[in-house]
Amino acid sequence: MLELTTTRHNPMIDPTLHVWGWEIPVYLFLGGMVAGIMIISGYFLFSGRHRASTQCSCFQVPLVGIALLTLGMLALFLDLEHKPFTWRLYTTFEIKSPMSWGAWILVLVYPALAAVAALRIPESWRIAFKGRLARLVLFSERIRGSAAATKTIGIVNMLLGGLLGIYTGVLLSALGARPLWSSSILWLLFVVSGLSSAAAFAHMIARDPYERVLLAKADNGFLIFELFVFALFFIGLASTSEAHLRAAQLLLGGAFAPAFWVFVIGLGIIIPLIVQLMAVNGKIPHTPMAPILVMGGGLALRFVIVSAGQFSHWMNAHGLPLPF
Amino acid sequence: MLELTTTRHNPMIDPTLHVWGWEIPVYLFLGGMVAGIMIISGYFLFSGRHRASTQCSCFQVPLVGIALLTLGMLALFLDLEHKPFTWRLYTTFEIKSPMSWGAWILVLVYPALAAVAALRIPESWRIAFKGRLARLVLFSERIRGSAAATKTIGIVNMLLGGLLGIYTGVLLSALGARPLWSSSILWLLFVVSGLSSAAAFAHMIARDPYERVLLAKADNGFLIFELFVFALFFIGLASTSEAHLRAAQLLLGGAFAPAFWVFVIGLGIIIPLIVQLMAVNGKIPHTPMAPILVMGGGLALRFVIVSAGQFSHWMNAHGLPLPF
Amino acid sequence: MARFAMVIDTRQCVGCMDCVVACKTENGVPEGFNRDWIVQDVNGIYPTLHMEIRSERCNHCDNPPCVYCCPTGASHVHDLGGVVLVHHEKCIGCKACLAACPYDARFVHPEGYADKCTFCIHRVEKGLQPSCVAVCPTYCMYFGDLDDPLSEVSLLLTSRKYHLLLPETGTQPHIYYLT
Amino acid sequence: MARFAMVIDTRQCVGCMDCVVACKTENGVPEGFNRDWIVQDVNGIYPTLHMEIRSERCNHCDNPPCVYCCPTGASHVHDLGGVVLVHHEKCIGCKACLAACPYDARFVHPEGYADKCTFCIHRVEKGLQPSCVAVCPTYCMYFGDLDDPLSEVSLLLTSRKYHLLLPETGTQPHIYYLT
Repeated sequence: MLELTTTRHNPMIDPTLHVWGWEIPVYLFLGGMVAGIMIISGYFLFSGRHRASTQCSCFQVPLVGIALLTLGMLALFLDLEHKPFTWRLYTTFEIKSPMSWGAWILVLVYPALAAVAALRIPESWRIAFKGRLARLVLFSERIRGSAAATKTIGIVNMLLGGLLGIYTGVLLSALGARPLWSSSILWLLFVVSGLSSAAAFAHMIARDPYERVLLAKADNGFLIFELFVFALFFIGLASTSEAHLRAAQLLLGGAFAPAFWVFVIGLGIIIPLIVQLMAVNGKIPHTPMAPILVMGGGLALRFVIVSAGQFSHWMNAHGLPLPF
Repeated sequence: MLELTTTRHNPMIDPTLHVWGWEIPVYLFLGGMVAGIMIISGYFLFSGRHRASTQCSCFQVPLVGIALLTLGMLALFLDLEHKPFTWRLYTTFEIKSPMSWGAWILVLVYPALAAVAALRIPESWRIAFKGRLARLVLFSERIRGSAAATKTIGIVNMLLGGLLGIYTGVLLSALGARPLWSSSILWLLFVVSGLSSAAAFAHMIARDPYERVLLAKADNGFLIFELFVFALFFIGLASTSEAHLRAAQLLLGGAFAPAFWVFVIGLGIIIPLIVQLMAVNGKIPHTPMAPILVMGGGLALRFVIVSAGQFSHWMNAHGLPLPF
Repeated sequence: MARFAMVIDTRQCVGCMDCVVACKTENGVPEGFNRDWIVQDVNGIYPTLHMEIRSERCNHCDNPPCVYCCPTGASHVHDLGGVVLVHHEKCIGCKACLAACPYDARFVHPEGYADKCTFCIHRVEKGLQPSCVAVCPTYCMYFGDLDDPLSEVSLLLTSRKYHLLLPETGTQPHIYYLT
Repeated sequence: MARFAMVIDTRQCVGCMDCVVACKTENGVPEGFNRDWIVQDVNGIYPTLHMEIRSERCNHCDNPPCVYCCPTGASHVHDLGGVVLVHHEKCIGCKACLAACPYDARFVHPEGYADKCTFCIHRVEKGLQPSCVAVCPTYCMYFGDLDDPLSEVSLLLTSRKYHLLLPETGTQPHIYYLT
């Protein structure tokens, strides 16, 4: 028996840590998805797919990426408790702080996304702004004409997308005080989940039929790989220490198990995987249901990890095991 | 001060664990390299590169893979202390044992590699065996003619190669009693290192000039990614627990630091990366030195991880920190 | 150089909470918040129970995860005695430090910045003791410099058995509990 | 169902090593090998030192990593009392179990198989005590069934303070050290 009596009831700390509500999971999900968008559109530019199809989704998704990232940063901003001092993020670089890395990575991500977006100015903009975009259009066509330039933009987007995705995971996993988060594989889980959400989104809006199938197949690959990474995430936690094992059990059979199994694994991975496998094999038509479920699963993953992580703690391992 | 006096001096256990000598690192290196060979040649088959060049290295490396894997299994066999009972591996499947998974994966790996090798019977064999290989040659040509068959062989090889590579890492990381190993990212380190060794090897023997550059570029990518994974490996250990932090320090600044920094990072990654970056940019000709260093680094990585892992232990965290 | 630490004798502490009240008064800690607190830790199986009463606060660690994760440098190690402090006007309230602390020793001040025990550095700099130590009616709390081998805290740690809180997290805490 | 455990009173043990000798004799443990051993654990700073003498062996864990990692099923949990044993003729000598045990309780027998403490299951099945317990001259070792709330070991654990070895590794060991 272990009984703890404390006179402390600090808000957001007691009875269990709950410093981060909906804002951080939403931010981590959007950041991960934008990372996926950057990697996928960067890869399309790198491999020259944008030449194969004028409707290549690498021209459509970056603008959406900018919008989503801005939404995510808004959520992050809403979470800050001392908002007037937000500018302090940009008067220093703290090498040991993943959040500082993230703040500076975001500064680089915007121009990289904008560079992809600038490769093709939407027809509707040209009409809306009449001749006033002429220079931009000219500039855009010149870059698009240069294989070296598009390839470089592609590589930069893949690298920055990778860094962005990795950082969303390292942000949590560097906080060793919460055993569920201190897995050295969390970043991979978030990168793969971000890739699957991005592929799902691009698949949903893709106009080119070949690319639609390609993205659906890629998404299936990401989802299957995500299941693998989940398995390795849990094997890793289970073989780290008692505190980490108990943290894993929070998801596998504890308080967060229903949310984890139903929303993250079932509705977020298994069901859309089955639907998309049938779609690519031509058994059923492509439906937006699967991509929406995948994105919902990605969001659910961040909610479950952020909440359960705050719930997990080292004290569990301190109560002596009961002899009977 | 912490003083432990024990009357126990069991061989291979005291004063520190040293159950695994050279055999296991060699086996893990060869297994990882074969995994890389399967993924790379599988990808070439999957992407249809074997059609682009009749000298595609996907026809050369699988036979080498079979040879290397057989050498690796020989090393593994040499390590067994109760050899007459080795067949016991194949009378059961123990779902919680990574080694049991590995034993069964190896059974599947051989035919998969053989299938790739069978896609092109070496000219020298045809001459040596005269007409006796006629049926095999006919069969080989028929499979090579079928796009679906080569693609399937490619996918199977990528999947099995991935499993083989992952298992070589999980084998160690499932042993939570040794903090250095209980990182949930060790498998990725081993997979990436295996890929870089395999790419280096294929690059070294490649006959097709385009493919040589392609493989050198891929190898550079793997080496850069490996540095990333190392960073995440150490961040992960440092934020897990005191015992894991001290295990990381064994490599970063402790007894194994010279071997780690000189052979794994310096000679195994940085130097060949510089040489190969210069080679792909046409500054210097391709040299076998870089690939040999990469493979040496891969072997050194397994030696350092296996030795330092056996040296790392939980007791470190038990001595009370000195107040001064 | 000095390295401040606190040594607390759990065999003397009666859990009167004077240290908590003194801290709140001295530092103007807002209502509903605590920079220090009392834990009654009861272990064992009835009828053989063992109780330890502890006055807990920030451990001013040698390896402070709250300082490492801070994106603005607001959380920092003070020049004097390795005390972990927060620059209010640099803190953006991201709460990473709250999540990073295995002792849950930090909270968000109603004004928005992360707040916590300062070892009453404003008193220590004047040669006074931290307020919690100064008021303790059982004299169970000791504050001093571990770099001085003849200080009261150093001598206590060479003559008594003690334990630390969650040493396995690698923080190297600096509150020592005598047992 | 029974769940065997050992309770060892570190306040009675004098480190005479009779348990080690008894085990070697009873089980024919080869020269240079030990299934159990004595640890003298000295902690503290001079002149205030604290010593604990412990008779150590396999902890017959509830979560035995040595059983989980075994590729052939040679390492297994016995039907009676949750005792962890090794089938010699199934063991291939891969040594994964030696690496998996945080207590370093296993070794490779000169004949090639992994060997370790069996809680003298061959004696226990006949109603006898493990040989180490049977010979202890200070009567500091107790063996029994934790599933029986009135067994000697169960009663000791409800009336005395104890600690386990490396509980943080999650193995759920079954050797209890009274302190």
